[in-house]
Order: sequence, then structure tokens, then C-alpha cells
Amino acid sequence: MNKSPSLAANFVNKLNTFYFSIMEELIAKILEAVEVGKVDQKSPFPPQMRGMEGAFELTTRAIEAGVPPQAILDRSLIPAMEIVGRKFSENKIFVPQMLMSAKAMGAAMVQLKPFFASGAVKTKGTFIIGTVKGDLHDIGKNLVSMMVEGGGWTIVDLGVDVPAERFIEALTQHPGAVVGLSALLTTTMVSMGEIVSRIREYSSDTRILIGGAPVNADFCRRIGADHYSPDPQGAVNYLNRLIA
Amino acid sequence: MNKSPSLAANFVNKLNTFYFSIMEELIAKILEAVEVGKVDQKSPFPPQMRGMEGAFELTTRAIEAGVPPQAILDRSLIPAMEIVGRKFSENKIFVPQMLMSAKAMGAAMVQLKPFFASGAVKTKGTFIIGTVKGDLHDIGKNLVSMMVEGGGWTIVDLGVDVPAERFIEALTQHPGAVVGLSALLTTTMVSMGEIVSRIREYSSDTRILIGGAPVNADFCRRIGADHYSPDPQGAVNYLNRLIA
Amino acid sequence: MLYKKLIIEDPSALMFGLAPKPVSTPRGLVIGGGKVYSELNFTLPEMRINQTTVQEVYGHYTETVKGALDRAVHLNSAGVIIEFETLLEMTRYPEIGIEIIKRMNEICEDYFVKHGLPTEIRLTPNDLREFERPALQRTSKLLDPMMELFEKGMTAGGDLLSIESTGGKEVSDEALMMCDIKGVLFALAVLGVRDMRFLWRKIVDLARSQGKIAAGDSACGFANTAMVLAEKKYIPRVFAALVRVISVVRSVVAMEEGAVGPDKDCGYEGPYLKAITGIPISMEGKTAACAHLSPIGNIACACADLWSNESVQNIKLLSGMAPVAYMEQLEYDVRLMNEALKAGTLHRDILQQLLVSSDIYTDPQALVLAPDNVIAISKALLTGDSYVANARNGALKALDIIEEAHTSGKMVLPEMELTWLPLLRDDLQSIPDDEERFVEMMLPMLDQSKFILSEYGL
Amino acid sequence: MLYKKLIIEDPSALMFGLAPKPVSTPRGLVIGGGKVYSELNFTLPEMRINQTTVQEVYGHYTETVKGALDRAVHLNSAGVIIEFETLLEMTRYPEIGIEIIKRMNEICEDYFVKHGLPTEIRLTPNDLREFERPALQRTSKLLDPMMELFEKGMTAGGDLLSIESTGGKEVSDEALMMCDIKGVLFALAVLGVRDMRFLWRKIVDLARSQGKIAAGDSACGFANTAMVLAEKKYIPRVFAALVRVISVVRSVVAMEEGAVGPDKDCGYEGPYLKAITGIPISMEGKTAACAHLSPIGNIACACADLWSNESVQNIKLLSGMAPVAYMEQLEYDVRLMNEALKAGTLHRDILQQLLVSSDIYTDPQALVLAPDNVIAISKALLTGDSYVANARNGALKALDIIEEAHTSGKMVLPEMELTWLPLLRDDLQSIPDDEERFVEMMLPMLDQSKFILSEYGL
Ligand code: B12
Ligand code: B12
Repeated sequence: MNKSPSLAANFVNKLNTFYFSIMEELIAKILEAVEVGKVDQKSPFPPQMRGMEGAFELTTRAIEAGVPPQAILDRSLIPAMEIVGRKFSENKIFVPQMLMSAKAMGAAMVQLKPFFASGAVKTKGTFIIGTVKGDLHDIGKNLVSMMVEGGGWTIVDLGVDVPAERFIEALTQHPGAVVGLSALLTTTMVSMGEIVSRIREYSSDTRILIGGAPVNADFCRRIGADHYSPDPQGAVNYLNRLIA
Repeated sequence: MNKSPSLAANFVNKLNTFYFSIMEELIAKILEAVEVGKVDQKSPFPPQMRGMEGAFELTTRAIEAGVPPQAILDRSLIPAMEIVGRKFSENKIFVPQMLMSAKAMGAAMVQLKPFFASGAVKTKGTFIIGTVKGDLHDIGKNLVSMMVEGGGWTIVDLGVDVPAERFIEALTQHPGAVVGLSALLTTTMVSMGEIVSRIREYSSDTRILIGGAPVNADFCRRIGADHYSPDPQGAVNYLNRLIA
Repeated sequence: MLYKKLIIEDPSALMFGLAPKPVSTPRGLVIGGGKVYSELNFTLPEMRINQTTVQEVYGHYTETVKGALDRAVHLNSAGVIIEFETLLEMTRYPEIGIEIIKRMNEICEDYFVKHGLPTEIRLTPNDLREFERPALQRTSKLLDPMMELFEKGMTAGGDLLSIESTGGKEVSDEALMMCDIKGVLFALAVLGVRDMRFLWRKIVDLARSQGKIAAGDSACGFANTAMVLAEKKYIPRVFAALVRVISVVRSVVAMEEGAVGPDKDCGYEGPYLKAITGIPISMEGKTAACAHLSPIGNIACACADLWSNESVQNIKLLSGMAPVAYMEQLEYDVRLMNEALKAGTLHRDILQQLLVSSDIYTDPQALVLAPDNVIAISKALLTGDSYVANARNGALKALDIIEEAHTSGKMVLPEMELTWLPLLRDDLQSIPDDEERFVEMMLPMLDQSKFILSEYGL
Repeated sequence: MLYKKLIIEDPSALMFGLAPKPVSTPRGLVIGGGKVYSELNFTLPEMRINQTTVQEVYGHYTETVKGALDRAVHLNSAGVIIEFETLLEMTRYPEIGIEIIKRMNEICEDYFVKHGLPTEIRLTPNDLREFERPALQRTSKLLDPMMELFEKGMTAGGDLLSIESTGGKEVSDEALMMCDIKGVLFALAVLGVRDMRFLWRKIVDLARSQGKIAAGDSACGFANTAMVLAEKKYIPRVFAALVRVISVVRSVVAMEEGAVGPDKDCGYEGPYLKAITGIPISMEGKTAACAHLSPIGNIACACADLWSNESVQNIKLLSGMAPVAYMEQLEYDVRLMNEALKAGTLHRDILQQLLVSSDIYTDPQALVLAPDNVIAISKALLTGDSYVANARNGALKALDIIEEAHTSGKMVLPEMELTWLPLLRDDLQSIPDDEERFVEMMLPMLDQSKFILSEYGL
């Protein structure tokens, strides 16, 4: 602030401060809405916020008020999901609460979409994830993809029973993406090795992250994947280290 | 037998038959002595044969009677130990009984020693066995070496805690020998891999057999050994297949 | 539900080793006839199944069965069920599954003749239909290999037929993650019930055609998924306990269609099925820690007729192969129960009491497995004129029992769990009696691209 | 033996969870004070230990302890003993062992502070002396790293000291294979006793210098080797049972020198030590099937104060890491016993009775672990004026009990086993009372190149 401001300057200043505080307040409110999982005004969840504005309305207002979309992403959505992720790893909330937060984040993202398209907002990168061929277990994979999305990554979820070709196809569409493989059966984890080699053939420097109950760090080394994480939080941490 | 023999021929024939039957009888008796574990006359085991001749005395007599040493080995000792081995695998006798048989065979072998030296008798080959470096478990290894010896092989037992060099040293002294490695600890079984490579460096065509509680066929493949057997009988069978 | 009255009304009659309608097998096991038997389940170590490995696959199965039965003989086992829960390829290419059964059955026969050890194979094909999304529960071509495996697998030596069928799972998966109890009830009491009826009619017919035993199903993909998620603290345990209770109305349909038990090991709804229908049941607890951790390690065997390890890979432990080690563990657990049965009512009641009190107040999922509560909730499950009403009434009763245990101070529930109790009650109470009305109510809330109503006869 | 009178004379007082002389630990466990606790033991998966892998080794230990204690907390465990039985390199290079203890102890402390879970580490270095043959039991340089690990390992957080000492093993190994009961008795009651006195005096002094607990030894290398050989049908089970009884006079020397228990888990002589000295004991049975199969799965816990899994590699099972699965299995076994203790004498007596009757007549090795027989044989073990006479008298009493169980028809022994009974009795009866005379008698029969008398103070 100026030391001896003119009247006009003072006014502008005050206005600035005022706008600034409105913007700050909106950023804080969006963060809160995502953290508690308040999607939009009509959403009944969480019960104590019934009737109040949700992430959807708050984000609309913020953009109208001129809050930079990148700030909404970086200072509301990602930090909120970080808090949610931490609470979840510390077993302080259950999955549905995390899911509601992810939905709230999604509602906000709808508003930010145009700015991604225009290049005004950047995500951290793209994460392609799928459960490997022959395997239909997807609960774990879904959790990981949700948390990684919450961490500010764009997600391409290929679903279950995914062969090597589909991963490579996705990579052609999203060059430079990181790949995540999930397997829950001891008989399908072996296809991970094949998929890793096939991906490496296609692009040797693609980072590949693996997970799922029967998998471990040793197996990861053996098949030449880049990282194993036992849980979603570890996946987010690894991805963030990649771009740090 | 001749159809119309002359008197002399008849006599020679009878004599032959007589000697032949004596020899056959001795061969059968040695076999029996080894099978039941009767070492020598003064040995109190087995109780029901107290005071009777053992493998030692019977072998002495057989050699004096002109039974070919090779026949003693091939038609008494090895078949006896085969029976013993089979009974043991079928849980029909205990180890001490097998040990007594091995001792009885040893007593007979003492008599055959000179003929081995002269080349008049041949064993099936040499088997070098040892428990790998860092590992002191030797009960299993000892059983294997005993049974393989009973199968007609010459044994070079290197004991426990044996490093690669000692196996190689033994191979220089017994070229063409088959090597057996034993390990009981998950931390020492990994040195098996190293020993196998070191032996292969020294002589790539040496056959290597491995065993011990934590080892399995898969591990055998992984470290490039030639065969895994879970028990002594399997080791004998494998070795016999090698020279078949 | 077709059942209107419990077969076992008295909690003290809900006892391990004793079922009102025991099942006799060809080699002479009488399941539920006064003795508990081990049920061993195992699977391959990390490996691929294809043309080049199939001999090795056979080797694993024969080696494991031999090793396990050797141990069973050594421990004077009264009898063993070997569960053959197929891996995908073994149902997709039924000839693989059939060959495995044939080889295992030869070994079983051998041990029966040589050592007098009675052993039977439970054949559990995969429900392949879940490979198609949305699932074609009635019209899928994938039903063919499943039925082929059942049919030829019986001829090859499979004596007990089971499956973990998946009707409704496409809805339940998401409902579990959202803790949406209405969604779960829709998945189980509407879709699940209808699919069970469709599938088990076929299985029972097949079994009858060869004089084999249509054993039972398991809501594993629903209720055990909930349990595993709750053990990971992903969803509330009180929710998982209700899912278990709701799963009863779905699994009981197998019996309504003619299945006679023992139901499948991973179905912890077993005690309810036993109370309602009188069949013998298979259960798993502490000795299945190789396959999943659980909050019901001891209480799970309070009324078991078979005691299972769920599944362990054929890998080497320090003592030997893992399935052999688990065979031993099961046998010792089973011996304890059989000694108690032999010693008389005082002994067996006390052992059961200890098994129950060990776990009952540590987790709502344990609470709903205590014989007293099983009977009380089963009674509630029989009230109402539709499966929907049955399930809702059972779940509400379970909720009462959970709340009572909490307010009386017997069971301590953390705040995080407690907040769910009123939400779950509200949700349950909003469910109408009538299936049609319930379907109407649910459809707008569900993602209809994920399931096809007509595939459930709706 | 210094002991002249049993501390527990009444078989019904030989009960799990209750020891006349409980042992209290710093974090508040009272072993033998009315509750049974789990003792978890685990080891590395197949891997090498060297400079480049040592961090990974530490990782295995910390990961395992965390995983296991998480599970213990989840299951409301009353407390856990973590046994750290070192692998060779960890004693040979004590700094490795010490670092592992430090890291594990930090985790234990953390769980104690955060969750109130009391956990202690039992430190069991290797007896390196067996790397030299003939062994230099008293003059070996290898004693230095062993003692260093004890000393600094205590400071790093090891609270209970144990070892599986090997004095006499050079003789016993061969005697076992020959079923030479006199050789075994020489190995245990002469060499073993003398070596135990030498070694345990040192260990007890060390423990006292830091106020730690000198816990106890195990004749694992003798009697469990016999048991494993008997399970493989390599030697007669009646022989293995006698080896177990003879091992008592050797293991009790730790207590004579001041050890206070709990003895080491793999010592099935524990019940005898408890009867004779009143210490709490650690036992293992069915839940140690990961480490060795046994004929005493249930009876082994009839009077256990700690219940152990002996050892399992840190490998992945379907549910998670194997030590975590075993932690769960132990906790449920232990809960059952603790429920019985809580419920009163009728319940605990009945549970013990079932555990005993489960196994007692299936194997002579189980027979000699039944409380009645433990007391009867313990009394015989106290008769005579030398360890040699004690051991012989105990073994003869055990033989009587085995024969009685056979002739009364309660225990069926096959012909192959029966032929050994008179041979063993003859051999035992030929043993004189006097140690010196016994040594004289044995020396000509033994391969004297294998052991050095002066290293045993002879
Ligand atoms: C739920 C479940 C099912 C459900 C699946 C529902 C679904 N939509 O996913 C159903 C019932 C359909 C099912 C079917 C089968 N299953 Co299943 N199933 C389970 C169960 C009980 C829980 C799995 C689960 O969801 N866990 C919860 C999630 C959150 O954990 P998670 O998947 O491990 O994921 C976490 C981490 O691993 C990690 N993670 C996961 N993926 C990734 C990926 C990346 C990149 C990263 C970084 C991290 C990561 O993060 C997640 C969150 O922390 C397990 C038992 C168990 N103990 O795991 C058996 C289990 C996996 N199934 C098993 C079997 C055998 C089967 C069937 C073959 C059964 C049959 N005979 O029909 C079929 C196979 C179908 C197929 N082809 O895939 C066996 C596997 C045995 C083996 N040999 O491998 C298990 C272990 C059960 C058992 N103990 O026997 N199953
Ligand atoms: C006896 C025994 C000992 C005795 C050894 C006596 C001796 N002279 O051998 C003593 C007490 C000294 C001992 C010491 C130790 N032991 Co130890 N021991 C055992 C025990 C109880 C039995 C082993 C045995 O003799 N079995 C009987 C024989 C006949 O079977 P076998 O060895 O498997 O052999 C058969 C087959 O494997 C095969 N075979 C064996 N070798 C070969 C070779 C070939 C070529 C072929 C073809 C076949 C073959 O044929 C044999 C006959 O069928 C096992 C437990 C178990 N369940 O195995 C633990 C065990 C092996 N020991 C173990 C441990 C940890 C140790 C110690 C480190 C303990 C300690 N902390 O001090 C030390 C290590 C010493 C060392 N550096 O080696 C662990 C190993 C754990 C691990 N991580 O690997 C085990 C598994 C015990 C356990 N459950 O924890 N041990």
C-alpha cells in the first residue's frame, strides 16, 4: 500500500482491496464447498449446508467477478482435494464424502472447461488409467483415478479388461501422458509385464505406474514399470514429483 | 545244458552249476545283508541277525569265490539300496534303518576299493554335494548324499557353508562330476544362483541339481540350474536318467 | 420370499456342525450331520494360463491336491471339500476346467480308496456375464461356456455346484462406493433376486439331471466387497453390516429354486440361510486371513458346517506349500469344533459362546452374525410381501440391533460411524413395500446406461 | 537340576495365560498375568543381505512391523511381542541387527503413544559358534559379536533376550538320524546343560546390567528337528517325543541361571518349564503352520502365555503381506483364550480340555504335552541327582505313558513305531545315574573328532 496516497489513489486502492477481498472470499468458499462436497445449491449433501450455494454457483460467480480461472484451479480446487485426500488417507472421511468432493470439483470444472480449451488454464498433465486385460476389478482403479483427478490431472479412464493396444491408442491421442495399470488377479498381473513392454516399444520414455492388491514394488521392478503405489495418495504424490 | 552230455562234460557242468549257485547265493546274501543293514558279524543290528555274517564277511567270501566285483556292485549293493530307497520313500522304514544299510554297503565297498582303483569296477559317476555358503543345515543334504551313494555314485561331500570356489575346486579334481547344492534358508538360497553362474563360467556343461526346503522348480529355472528335486529319491532318479 | 417361517427358531439350535437338513455326498460326507469338515480353496501363483502353460497349470492343481490330502490323512481328517473356484480361462475354455476336475477327482478317488479319506470337489465356475457391460444377464452367449462347465464338470467329478453370480452388480458397485443403501437394496432385492431365480433354476436342473448337489451361491461380490472396503476404512462398517443382511434375500433364492447347501464359503449370509432354510453352510474366518482380513475371525465359525480358507496361492512358505499349511490350520480349527460336538451340549455351547463373545461387540458386521441376532433379524427378513420389503425390514431390524448395542454401551462406535445411522434409517424407511413402486422410485436416481431392465425380466 | 519341587503340582493349574511368576514389561504387558498375547515372528523374503540391500532389509522390517501393528490396533489387541530372530548377517555384523531393532522400536513406541498398544521386542541373536566345527563353545571369537548384539541391541530397544543355543548339537545331529537316544541324552543332558550354564550366566548378567528381561532358550535345534524329521516319517514319533522330554533338563538351566521367561516360542518344552519353575511360556501350534507342520496344533496352546507363528516370510498373499495375515490369525486365537479366561474357570477349563483332547491321542508328541502328563513327567524329571539321571527318569516315565496309552487302546501306534519301544527302553535303562560314568560309557561310541570336551568344561 502507498504510504501517502492521493484521494483517488486511495479510492482505487480501497476498491482494489474490496474486490480483492471478494475474490479471496470466493476462492475460500469454493475451496470449502469442494472440501465438504457441496455440489450445487439443490444438492441435499452435506445436510448442514442444505439450500446454500455449492461449488457450481460459487464458481460461476467467481468467474463473473473476474477471478482468474487458473487461480480457481490452483487455489480452490486442487488444495481442497488435497485436504480431502489427506483426510481420506488418515481415515477421517469415507469414500462417499470423497466422491461428493470429487463431484463438487467436477461441477466447478464444467465452468472452467472453456478456459482449458483456450489454453488459459493448464492441468498438470494427463493420466491414462485402466484395469488390465482379463480383469474386471475396478473399484480400486476408480478410487485412484478420482484422487488423481482431484490432484489436478486430466483423466482418461479406459475402464476394465483393457489390452495393450488400447493403452497405446490412448497414448497416441495424449502424447506424454502417464499411464496407470491396475490388476487384482494373480493371473492378470502377469499381463502387466506384457503391457509395459508393448508401451515401451511404442514410446520408451512413457512413465508407467502400477497398483492393485497382488502387485508390489518388487514385481514392479521385475516387469520394468516405473513406480508402484499401494494407494491413491501414493499415486498422486508420485505424479506430483514427476512434474516438480 | 547239453542234451546228451559226456560224463566229463556232465561233471564240469555240475561243478559249474554248483559254483554258479554258490556265487548266486552269495550275491543274494550280500543283497539281503545290505537291505536289512547287517554291517558285519559283530554288529548287533538287526537284532534278529545277531551273530550272523554281515555285508563285510559275505563280500570277502564272494571275492574269494571269484564273484566279479562289478557283479557285487551291480547285483547286490545297488539293488539292495534301491529297495531300501524305495521302502524309505514309501515310509516303510526310518532313516536309521537306511543308515545301517548305507553302513553295510560301505563295509562291502571297502572290499571293492582295490578293484575301483584298478579300473575293474566302475561307479556311475561322481556327485559333488554341499550346503551353500552361509548355511549350516546339513541333515537333508546328508540324506541325499547317502541315497545317491547307495545308488552307485561316488560322493564328494564338501560339507556346509561351502563357497563357489570350493565347488569349482572339487570339479577340477573330478571333471565331469554332477554337482548338488543344498540350501535351507531363504537368505542363502540366493547364493545358489551365484554359485550356479560361477560353475557355469568354469565349465558350462556341468549338470547342477538343487534342493532344500525353500527351493522349488520355478526357482531352479530362474537361477539356471538343471534340476530340482524335493527329495533324495528324486535326486537318484535324475542322476540315473543322466547316464541312461 | 417363499419361506414364511424359520426352520431354526431357537438361537441355541444354530450350531456348528449341525444342520436340520444335512447333505450327504457320494463318498460319504454328511455335511451338517454332526461334524464340521474343512473346505480348502487354492489358486495359482502369479502366472499366465495359455497353451504353453496349461500343463504347468494342471501340475499345480494335482500337486496341491496331493499335498493337501497327504496332510489331511496325516492329521486323521474326517473329510475335506476341495473347492475348485475357476480362474477365468477355465470357464471361458471349459475344456481346461474339466480337465482339472478330472485330474483332481482321480486323486480324490485314490485317497478315498487307499486311505479312506472322503473328499468331494465343489465346482464354482466364473460368472462370465460381467464381462459385458451393460450386462446381458439372460441373453448373453457367455452363458454357454458356464453351463458347459457345470455340465461336463459334474461328469468329470464335480459333486457340488456353486457360483458367485453377479446379477445386480453393475448397480451395486457404485452404490457401495456412495454408501447408497437404496441402490444396494435395488441391486440385491430386485435385480439380484431376479437373476438368481433365472440362473439357479438352470443350475438345479443340471444338477438333478446327473444326481449331483446344487449347493449354493454367495453374495461375495456385494457384501464381501463392502466388508473389504469397510476394513480399509473406505465405507462405514454399519453400512457394510446392512449390506450383509440385505444380501440374504438374494442368496436364499438359490434354495427357493432347489439348492440344498452347503452354500459357498465366502457368503457370510450363511447363518441366515441356515436359520431360514435349514441347509448346512460353509463359512470362513480367521483361517481365511490369507485371502482377506476380516472383523469376524472367530464368530464366523459359530454355526459353520464347512470351514474354509477362501483362497491361497500355491506358493512356498517356510514349512512347505501354502495350501498344505492352510489345510493343517483348517483341520486343527475343525478338530476343536468336532471335539466339542463329541463332548456334548455343554462343551459345544461354551465353545460357541466363546467364538461369539470373541468378536460380537468389536464390529457391527460381527454383531449381525451372533446367533441371537441372526434369528431376530431372520424373523424380520420374513416379514413383508416382497423381497424388497423383506430386505428393508431385515435391514431396519439390524439397524435397531446395532443402535441398541451402541446405546447400551456394549459396542463402541466412533463418531464417523454414528453419523451414518440416521441417514441409513431415513433411506431405508423411504423404501416402499412394493417392488414395482420401488423400481419406479429408483430409476431416476440410477445411471440407466449401466443396466438393462429387460435382462432381469422387468 | 537345582529345582527339587514343582511350582505347579496340580495339572488343572497349568493353564494358558496364567503363570505363577508373571513377567512385566516396560510398556505394561504382564505375561502370564491373566491374558495371552500374540508373539509375531517374521523374516525376509528370498533375498541377499549386503551393503547394497541393507536399506531394503530395513524397509522390510519397518514395513512389516507397521503393517502388523496396524492390524493389531484394528483388532483391539491387548499387546504383542515382536520377535526379532536375526538372520546370520545381523548377528555377524551386529550393527545391522542393532539398526533394525532401533527402527522397529521407534515404531513400537509410536503405536504405544498414539494407540496405547503395548509391544515389546524379543531379541534373539544367532548362536554363531556352530560355524566352527568342532565347535569352540567357550573360546570362540564368534561369541563377541553375539554378546555385542545382546548388549547394544538391548539399548536400542530389545527388551526380552533369547537365543536358540546350540551346545551339544554337533553330537545330537547324528544321534537324531540314528535314533540313538543315549547320544541325544549325552548331547542334551551333558553337553547342552554345560553350555547353557556357561552362556546363560553371561546373558543374565547382561540383562541385569540394563534392567532388561533374560527370557529363555529353546531346544529347537534338537527337539524340533526331531519333530520335523518325525513329521517327514524319517524317524519314529515315539523317539521324537522322548527327545522333547530330555530337552527339558537342558532348557531349564536358563532359569537356574536367572532367566525369568517367557521362554522361546519354538521350545515345546515350555509346559515343563512352566510346571517346574513357574515362568510364563511362549508356544506355537496350528498358527505356525507357515513355518512347520506339526502334530500338536491345538494342544500346544493348552498352557501358553504367548502364542506365536514361529516365522513367516514377508511375502504377499491375496489379502496382503503374510505377516499381517498371521498377525490376524494369532489375534483371533488369542481372543478365544482370553474370552475363556474372562468367562471364568468352567469356560477356560473346557476350552483347555478341548484343545487337549483334540490332539492328545493322535501322536506321542502330543501325548507328552497334555497337562496331566506334563506334571507326571516333570515329577520324574526332578528325581535323581544329576541332569543325566533327571533326563533318563523323565524319558522312562514318558515311555511308560506312551506304552500305557497304546496298550489301553487310546492311542494307536503302527508296528513300525512299536518295534522301537523296547529298544528305546533298553537303551535308556543302560544309562547310569552319574554324569562321569555316563561320559565314560559314551565316549567310545561317539566320533570324538566332532566335539571338544574341554569346551564344555569336561
Ligand atoms: C470386490 C471383489 C470382486 C468383485 C469386483 C467388483 C469390482 N467392480 O471391482 C467381483 C465379485 C466382481 C469379483 C470377481 C472376481 N474376483 Co474378486 N475380489 C474382490 C475383493 C473382495 C475386493 C477387491 C476390492 O475392490 N478391494 C478394494 C479396493 C479399493 O482395493 P484394491 O482394488 O486393492 O485397490 C487399492 C490398491 O490396490 C490401489 N490400486 C488399485 N489399482 C491401482 C492402480 C494404480 C495405478 C495404483 C497406483 C494403485 C492402485 O489403490 C486402491 C485403493 O487403495 C477381493 C479380495 C481382496 N482381499 O482384495 C477379491 C479378489 C481380488 N477376487 C478374486 C477372484 C478369484 C475373483 C474371481 C475370479 C472370482 C470368480 N471365481 O468368479 C472374479 C474375477 C473377475 C475378473 N475377471 O476380474 C480373488 C483373486 C485371487 C487370485 N488368484 O488372484 C480375490 C483376492 C478374492 C480371494 N481372496 O480369493 N471380485
Ligand atoms: C533342524 C533345523 C535347524 C538346525 C540345523 C541342524 C542341521 N545340522 O542341519 C539348527 C537348529 C542348527 C538350525 C539353525 C538355524 N535355522 Co533352522 N531349521 C531346522 C528345521 C527345524 C528342520 C530342517 C531339517 O533338517 N529338515 C529335515 C530335512 C531332512 O529336510 P530338508 O533339509 O528340507 O531336506 C530334504 C529336502 O529339502 C531335500 N534336499 C535337501 N537338500 C538337498 C539338496 C539336493 C541337491 C537335493 C536334490 C535335495 C535336497 O532332501 C531332503 C530329504 O527329503 C527347519 C524347519 C523346517 N520346517 O524345515 C528350520 C529352518 C530351516 N531354520 C531356520 C532358521 C531361521 C535357522 C537359523 C537362522 C535360526 C537362528 N536364528 O539361529 C539358524 C541358521 C543357521 C545357519 N546359518 O544355517 C528357518 C529358516 C527361515 C528362513 N528365513 O529361511 C527354518 C525354516 C525354521 C523356521 N520355520 O523359521 N536350524
